[in-house]
Amino acid sequence: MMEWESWSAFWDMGGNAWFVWGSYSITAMLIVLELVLVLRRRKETVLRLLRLRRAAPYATGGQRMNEEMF
Amino acid sequence: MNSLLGPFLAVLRRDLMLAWRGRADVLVTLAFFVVVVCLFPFGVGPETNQLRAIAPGVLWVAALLSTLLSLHRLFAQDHIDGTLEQLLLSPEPTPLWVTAKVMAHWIVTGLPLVIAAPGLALLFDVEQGALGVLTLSLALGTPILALLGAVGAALTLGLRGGGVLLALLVLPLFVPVLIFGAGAVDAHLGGTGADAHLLLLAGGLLGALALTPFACAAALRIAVE
Amino acid sequence: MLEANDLACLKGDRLLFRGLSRRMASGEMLRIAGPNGVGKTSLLRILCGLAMPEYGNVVWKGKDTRRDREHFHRELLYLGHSAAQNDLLTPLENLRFACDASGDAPAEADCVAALERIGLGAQIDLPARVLSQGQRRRVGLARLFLSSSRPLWVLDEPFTALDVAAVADLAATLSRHCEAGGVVILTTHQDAPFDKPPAVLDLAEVAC
Amino acid sequence: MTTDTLNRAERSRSLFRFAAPQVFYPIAGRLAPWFAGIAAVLTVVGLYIGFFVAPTDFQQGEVYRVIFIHVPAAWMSMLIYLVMAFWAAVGLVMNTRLSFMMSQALAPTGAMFCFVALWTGALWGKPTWGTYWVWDARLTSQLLLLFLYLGFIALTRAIEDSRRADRAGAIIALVGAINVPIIYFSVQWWNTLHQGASVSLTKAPSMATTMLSGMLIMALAAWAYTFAVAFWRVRSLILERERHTDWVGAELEAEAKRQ
Repeated sequence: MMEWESWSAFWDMGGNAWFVWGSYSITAMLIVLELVLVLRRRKETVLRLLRLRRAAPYATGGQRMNEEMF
Repeated sequence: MNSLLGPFLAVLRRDLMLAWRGRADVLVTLAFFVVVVCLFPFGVGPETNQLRAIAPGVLWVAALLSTLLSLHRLFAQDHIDGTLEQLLLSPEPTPLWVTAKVMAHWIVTGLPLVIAAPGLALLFDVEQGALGVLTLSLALGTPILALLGAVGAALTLGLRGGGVLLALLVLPLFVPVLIFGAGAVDAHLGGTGADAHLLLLAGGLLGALALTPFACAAALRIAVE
Repeated sequence: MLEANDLACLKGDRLLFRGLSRRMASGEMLRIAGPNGVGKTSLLRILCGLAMPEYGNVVWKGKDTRRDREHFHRELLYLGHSAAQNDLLTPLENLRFACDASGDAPAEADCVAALERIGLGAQIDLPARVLSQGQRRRVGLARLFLSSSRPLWVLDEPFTALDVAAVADLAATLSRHCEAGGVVILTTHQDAPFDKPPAVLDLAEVAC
Repeated sequence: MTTDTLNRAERSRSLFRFAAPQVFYPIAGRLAPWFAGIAAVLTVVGLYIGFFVAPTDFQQGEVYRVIFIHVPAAWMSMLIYLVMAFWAAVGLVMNTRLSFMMSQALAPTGAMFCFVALWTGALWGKPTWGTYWVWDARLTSQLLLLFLYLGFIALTRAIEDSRRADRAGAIIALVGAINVPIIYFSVQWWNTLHQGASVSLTKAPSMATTMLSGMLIMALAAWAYTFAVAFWRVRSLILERERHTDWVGAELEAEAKRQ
């Protein structure tokens, strides 16, 4: 703690707490949100494609996928 | 040369003829422009000085919105009835007839706005000397809007909710035109002279004429695929 | 003259066909057959250069059509599903525009003659919106009489909505075009009265 | 060029087109966690320097500490748009599907950084200039950049056919990239003419070296974060786009066993 006299001074940011922590908290929230969305999207994609595959197994080399599945 | 000009003129002539036969559609754009312009005094109050100050901006924003309103019609009908496919199969360069289509579109939707603008400006008590600058800025600027908008119209061709999407795509691109167009009148009234603005608009028009037909042609090929 | 090399077509999620190769010589007529949704129209559009194949290429007179688009399209006439007729124009205006825009620029009298020959002499000055579906299609087909200098004709269901006499006349025109050294590729559901039945490419056999 | 060599060239290009996503998929999967880790470490170091080492600014007081996210976010938002346009151009020229996927994987992160830059800028502006927003050239172009991002994302999502979406998105990305400097220049011109905003943002306060190093470390963290997120996102895109291939089938089965 070289710069700050106490934790409360740190959280107060010289009276600018709303501006500083408002910036940081929104940024942190957006980053967490983006990470959650990205990882969840991956999980969903894998599950959905697996379900599609199981519904219509492919013969080796077969590349057909029917529209009726959607 | 003649073979190049042939398809260009054919498209231009046909689109103008179609616009003439469907006059009502065209008048709607003009009516929209007039109505939007006339709404502003009700919003900001009848104070003459204030109206005079906002007049260039109001006319320009209204012209921009009217252009936007009519853009989706640029290729839609040809896309539906198959004419677009035939045009894309024409051996002539695609950017050429795209330019013809945009030009016809501007003559039909942009030019009436340019002509109506000075009259509407008088409702805002704009000084007579500035009317010429206003008209000239619109005459140079609205073709740029049509050219840029054509790219957006080609990209959103046949999409659900294409109209809103089109607005989102092209409005940021319209901002520089708006700045220089409305700025020209302000500069003239402010005494600095509008030459620089008008020259930049003219340069922008040449640049748009040189580049956007190619982007538009590529977008149309993608859209019919 | 026309070579399709190892074409593959992916539509949305479905691989319609792949490994489709075919060479066509001058004077040949080819009928693309197969049930609905097998990719007949997609194949025609790929051959014309309107759509890009997922794989493979189309070669016209030894040149890749995508590298030499203008030359290829100067020699191609494609009539698709939609008739390319604007409702507000008359058949004559529509026909003239179609020819002018594609760089043919025939004389007005030839256009009138072509329309009369296809049986639209009486409707020449009516706006297209009052025409029947068959009549609209016929305006498009009138271009065949004005485009005999284009060797490659690609026709999507040209016989639809035509009466018996018109079908016979069209079949004769197509045969004549082939005899003159042209190439015709078409799809059709009905048996057209060709003197010499065309070669058949059944897409159902190539389909994945 | 004879037909034969032409065909061979065409074919090898097409093969490359098919193979690239398959090769890149596992590489992206292996690299992404590393980048995420690097980003986390750099963020911790950067924030430590930013909050506990860097001194109080003698003009602005403590509020300047927003700079450690504001400036990196603004840089990234512009850089990502350029990279996005670059991949779009590569995709259009070389016809490589992976390039299009890359540009689409980058867009949401770019938009996120753009929004962060605007938000933190507004919160920084209030105590410094007394207002959340001024129509300054930088702020205004940043706002328009956000619109460009949103337009790109909306367009690529609105088109169902992935090939058309790729190409249409690429065109709008390129048109936007050409327009970004024009927009910036015109907004600046407009701003200097109007003289409405009395504050000047162009004067950068002289910065202590610790401030600068904190900011640079945060910028590196943003880079690493962008790599990680874009790689994760592009993996989902690849699976989605290549679902009709056999290797994706094998990959999915392996994934199912792991769970």
